[in-house]
Amino acid sequence: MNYPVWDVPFLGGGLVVAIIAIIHILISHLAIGGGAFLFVAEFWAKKQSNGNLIREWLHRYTKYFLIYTTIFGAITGVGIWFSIQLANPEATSLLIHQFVFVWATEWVMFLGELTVLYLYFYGWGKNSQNMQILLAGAYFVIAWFSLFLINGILTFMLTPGGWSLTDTDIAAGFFNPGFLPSLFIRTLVMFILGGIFGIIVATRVKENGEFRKKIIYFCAKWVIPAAIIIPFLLLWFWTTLPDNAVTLVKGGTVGVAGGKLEAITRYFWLAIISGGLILISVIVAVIRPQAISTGGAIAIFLIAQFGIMGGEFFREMSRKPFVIYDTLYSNGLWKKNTADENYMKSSYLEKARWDTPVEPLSLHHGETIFRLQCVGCHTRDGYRSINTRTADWSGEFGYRWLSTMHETGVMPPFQGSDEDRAALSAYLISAHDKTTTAREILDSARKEETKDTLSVPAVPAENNGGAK
Amino acid sequence: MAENENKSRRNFLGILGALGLGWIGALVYPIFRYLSPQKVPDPFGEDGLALVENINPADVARPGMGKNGGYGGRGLIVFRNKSNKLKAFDSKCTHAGCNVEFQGDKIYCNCHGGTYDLNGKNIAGPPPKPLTELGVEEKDGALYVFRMVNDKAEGA
Amino acid sequence: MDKYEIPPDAESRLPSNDKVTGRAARFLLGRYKIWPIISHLLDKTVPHYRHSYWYNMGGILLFLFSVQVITGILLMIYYRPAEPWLSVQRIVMEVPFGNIIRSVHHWSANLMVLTIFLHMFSTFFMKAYRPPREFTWLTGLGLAALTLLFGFSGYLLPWDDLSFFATRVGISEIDKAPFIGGWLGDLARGGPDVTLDTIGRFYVLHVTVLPLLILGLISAHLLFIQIQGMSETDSFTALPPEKKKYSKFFSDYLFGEIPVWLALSALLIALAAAFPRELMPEADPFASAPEGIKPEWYFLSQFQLLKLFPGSIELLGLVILGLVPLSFLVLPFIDRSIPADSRGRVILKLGIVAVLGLTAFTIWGWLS
Amino acid sequence: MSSIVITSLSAAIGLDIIPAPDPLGYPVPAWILQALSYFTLTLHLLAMNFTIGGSVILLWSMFSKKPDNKDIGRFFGAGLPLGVSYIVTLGIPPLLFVQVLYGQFFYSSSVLLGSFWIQVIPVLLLAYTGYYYHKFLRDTRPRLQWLVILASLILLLYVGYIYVNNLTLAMSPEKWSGLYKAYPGGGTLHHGEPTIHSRLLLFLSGAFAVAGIALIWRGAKFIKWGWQELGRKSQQKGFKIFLISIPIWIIAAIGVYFSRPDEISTMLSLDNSKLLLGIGIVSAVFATLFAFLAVGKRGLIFPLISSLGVFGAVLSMVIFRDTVRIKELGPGFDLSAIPVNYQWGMFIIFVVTLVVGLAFLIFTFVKVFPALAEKSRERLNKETAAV
Repeated sequence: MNYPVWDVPFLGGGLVVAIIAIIHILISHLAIGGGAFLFVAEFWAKKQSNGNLIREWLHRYTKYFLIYTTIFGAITGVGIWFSIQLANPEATSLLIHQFVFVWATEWVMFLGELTVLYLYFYGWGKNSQNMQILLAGAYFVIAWFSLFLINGILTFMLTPGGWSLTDTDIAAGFFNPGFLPSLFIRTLVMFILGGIFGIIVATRVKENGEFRKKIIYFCAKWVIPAAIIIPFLLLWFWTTLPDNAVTLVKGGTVGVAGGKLEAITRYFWLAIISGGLILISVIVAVIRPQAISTGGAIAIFLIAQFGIMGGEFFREMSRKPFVIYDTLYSNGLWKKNTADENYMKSSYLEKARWDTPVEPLSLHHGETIFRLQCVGCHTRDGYRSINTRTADWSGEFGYRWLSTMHETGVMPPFQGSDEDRAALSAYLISAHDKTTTAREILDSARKEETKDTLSVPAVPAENNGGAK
Repeated sequence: MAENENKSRRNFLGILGALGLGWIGALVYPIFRYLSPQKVPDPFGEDGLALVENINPADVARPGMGKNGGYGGRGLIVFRNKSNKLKAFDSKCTHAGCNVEFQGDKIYCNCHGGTYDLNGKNIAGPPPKPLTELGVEEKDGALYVFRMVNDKAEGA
Repeated sequence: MDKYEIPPDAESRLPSNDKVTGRAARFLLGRYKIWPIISHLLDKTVPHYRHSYWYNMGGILLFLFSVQVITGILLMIYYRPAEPWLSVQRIVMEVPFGNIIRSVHHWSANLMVLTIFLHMFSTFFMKAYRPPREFTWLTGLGLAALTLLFGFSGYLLPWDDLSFFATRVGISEIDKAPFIGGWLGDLARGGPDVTLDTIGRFYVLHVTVLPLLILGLISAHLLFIQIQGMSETDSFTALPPEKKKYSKFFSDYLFGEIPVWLALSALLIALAAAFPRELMPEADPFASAPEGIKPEWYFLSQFQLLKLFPGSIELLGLVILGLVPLSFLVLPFIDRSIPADSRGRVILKLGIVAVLGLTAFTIWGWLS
Repeated sequence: MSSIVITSLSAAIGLDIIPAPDPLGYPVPAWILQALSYFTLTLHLLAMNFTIGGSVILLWSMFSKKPDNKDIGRFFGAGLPLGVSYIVTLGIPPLLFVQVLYGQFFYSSSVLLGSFWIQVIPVLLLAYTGYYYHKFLRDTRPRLQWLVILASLILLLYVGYIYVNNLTLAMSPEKWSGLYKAYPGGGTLHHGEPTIHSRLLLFLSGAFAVAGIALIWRGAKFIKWGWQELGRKSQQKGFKIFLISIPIWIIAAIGVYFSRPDEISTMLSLDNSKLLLGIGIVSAVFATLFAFLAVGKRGLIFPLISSLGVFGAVLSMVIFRDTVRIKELGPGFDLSAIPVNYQWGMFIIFVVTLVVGLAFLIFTFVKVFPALAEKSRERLNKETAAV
């Protein structure tokens, strides 16, 4: 509430970030893996009899690679940054202030990556072979360190480890529990992508059965071992996950629309299965090198894209209900404030800076709360639609549910007075019930509370689905 | 030489194929979970009692009266023996799982002629084990059964 | 063994006798005289050129269909026509992974319809319907129709208010057909209104009648194709023989398709994960229809077209709607000449118009 | 009830909607962050100037019949994609440091223009693709290339326009609540800001200067290879192009002055503004002078000094801008008021990486440059033979 809210209809800010991010992650990993690939391939070509053929293929590889990564990689990378500052300025600000020089260092890597890649590509044919090998190697090392750096920040958001608002020790935050497993996994993913990209380019080389076979074997060696090792690293990563996330993946809670199968579980499976599909399709490519068309190779690349989509969504959702784990909730609430009962219960709009004046318990009141606390993740009728999730809600159920939603493990605590809660509930159900007013909800709820001294009963998670 | 390479490659591929299958296990696992049955709820509530269906106290008012009924989705028989004591057994025959029948002096299974005495002990025919006995009590106009403690067949 | 002779030309192509596969093959071929069929299939080739990608559509459809069969069977395990909504809700809420299996079924169905359109129009524009392939084309049309019926009948089964009212609207269009319309409508509904009886009919249609029919048609369709081989575009036929490239159907072409299928399955799971099929509140025949109620996207164009003919002239709209499939039916008997003559080229242009119209109407219907 | 009172109050005052600065504060003293942002922003602007100026010249060359104009066009056509990629890369650090220094202002204005701010990404993608399209398909698909370049140029200018909008809005908190009420979806630009266009022009004024100097460097290289004529021609053209930027700069300055006289006066009222202005003008003069002297000479020293001159001019402009920004944000805002939680360790790591990285890049560049030069020389040989 410190900042204004970026309200994207239908998609929602979060999905905008996600869409840009999954494209970027694919390309950026490819950008690094491709470097290693070029480095090794240069050596390989040096040893081979038909080295020139191979090097011609490598040149082609580099050309596509350069265009693809420098255009889309660089700009989608900036795109993530742009979109997160819109979707969640508060968290972005914290990350930037904590890690500004990590990012600055990463930027040095970008600069190096870019320049070295240009020297490698434009020096083609004139540079000595050793110079090319040196450049390719340097490119890989530099690029990999950019991963090393950003990986620290990414994992920090999920597992801040020893870091806390009171003890902002950058090293503790950077080398957090999730750092190593995720670093290794990403490195292997890079190799896989480099190999697949190689297969795509291999299908473009002029018809030459033996040669293409040779290249595809070479590329497969980049994919298959990595694809086999990753599951084991995943187990390691699993141990660093917060308990809440583990419960979620195992289907511990019932989402209102999603069923027992939380989105996070679905994405987890997407990642796992895509890994398997990649492995199989590459094995097919090995068995029948001449059968793989460019379309088929691109199909494999798409599988990788879906796998990355699954993996990254899974990682993002493991953070629920936080943006920065155990620190900042997805609705802009700082965890340190949750202990303070009357901070949580006091009127929300008094604390908000950016809202327009509202008439209490009006629909506008509810909408304002919705914009400030919900649109970070939800849309009204699009992605993570509120309308479908509340389709069978009654105003009172909403009123009670909001006060206990954090027990589902996926939602942050609601902050605000009973009036705010009633107003929001009235707004949430307004899609299918335009008659119930916040006032009525509040009054009947108050009656309830006076009737049974048990006050608001905590709705057990299992009942959220059907309850009326 | 080349053949050797070929062979080793084939073995390599074999191993990979196996691992690929392992991966695909991930694809099959959801289906397996989907098909595997959910846990059957315990018929006895937290107070240890289960309501007896289709039998009301009047049906077993006098000695020698008995009837087949159900509790928590399973079948049972309730009857009043000579010594005017209410007895209840899970009606699942221990031989082939048919529902047994109370025949006044004995409990009889029509499928294969398994016979039990009124204490549920298997006295003739194929049944290997006695019937599972249940505790039974009458509470405000309805019959309830509960698990017999020190009952071997418990949980069967 | 020896008294079961196998054809000499088979000898040369079978794996050697010291291999298990070789022995098994000889064992079978000695007894069942199917070598001609097998050799025919082994020799089958697929032209390899710019438009070859369109040939994948059929394979994709087969793949999606098998996904439908598997997920469909799985859903039937928990679905109960007597209490449709409750059972579907159980699948979505309680049964492990039921949610994702249902969503995959949903998305695969939509992709299937989409691919059918692509397949049909690619066939159309490559003029593959011309003699001698009339019946391949006709069976194809039949398959398309069945697929749409699958979609329509399956849409009602969850019995949530969206599907309920959509089906009501859909069948009410049948009522408007001349003479037998009312009778047909009642037949489809099993009464004057959509009730659980309708579920009974649609369910049987969806899981028994249509599958039997479609299996028959698919086998016919495939048989025809295997016998005649892939059709080639005029541009390809015109090429000098040394320019023509072919790839073996067994098994290069098939292997080439595998990655595509795998990518599709990844896509299906991704869609199911990101956009699971929501279950709306249970259908309530007395409640007002919910907002934004629309037929599935593949019926939008037809409904939009009917909207153009309100009230008394509605019949005209139905007639026009009927003409479209009719013209597709007679197509191979009108446009016969290879390479395409002037008439063929006109029909090609008409086809483009048809595609544009279809898309335009669909978008229009989606926006309105 | 109280909620109304408070909120309407905040709406009325309008200024206490400025978000609280980030609790973590600055990792190093503000002046270091400022210095870094000045330096990198200047480089970013130079790259931008090169690309914009280059695109204009490329367009012009496409319509001119003269072969050596065509040749100049080729030079820029090949260079522009690199130009864009360095615009993007060098654009990162200034944005980073601005977010650390003025986060609460910058984020707010970004969200207010959200739907435009995010457009920067797709627009950049298109522009970038356009330049690569030209670079690699110039010869195989010559048709409509001019349109591609024109489109890319316009798109780049649009990005610049959005930037100016955002950065000016970040400095006018008094307008925020109004805009937020009017466009809660972030679908607005910084309306009613008179200086936007002249500001944009001011930033672009360097375009021809940089493009011109690039040609002068190129000419020096030719002369080194003994292609006197070609080199001289290229350098003369470069100098002519350089001169174009002067009137543009004047127009832009006048534009700014007449749109916001008050701002200019505040600028001049600042203590060290005279100094900055002086430095700026002097370096500009130096740049022009040495650009002129460089014509016809093979030495690299003249073009070097001239380039440094341009750098100095832009740098002083950048610093000027920032001092004014702080002045305008005050009294509500004061850099020294923000706490500093020192991160010297990380900072030193950064500095070391930067130094080592730059050293390595220079080393490899020097190593590879002959090869590159050789390549372009062969290419030119071929073409001149063709001509």
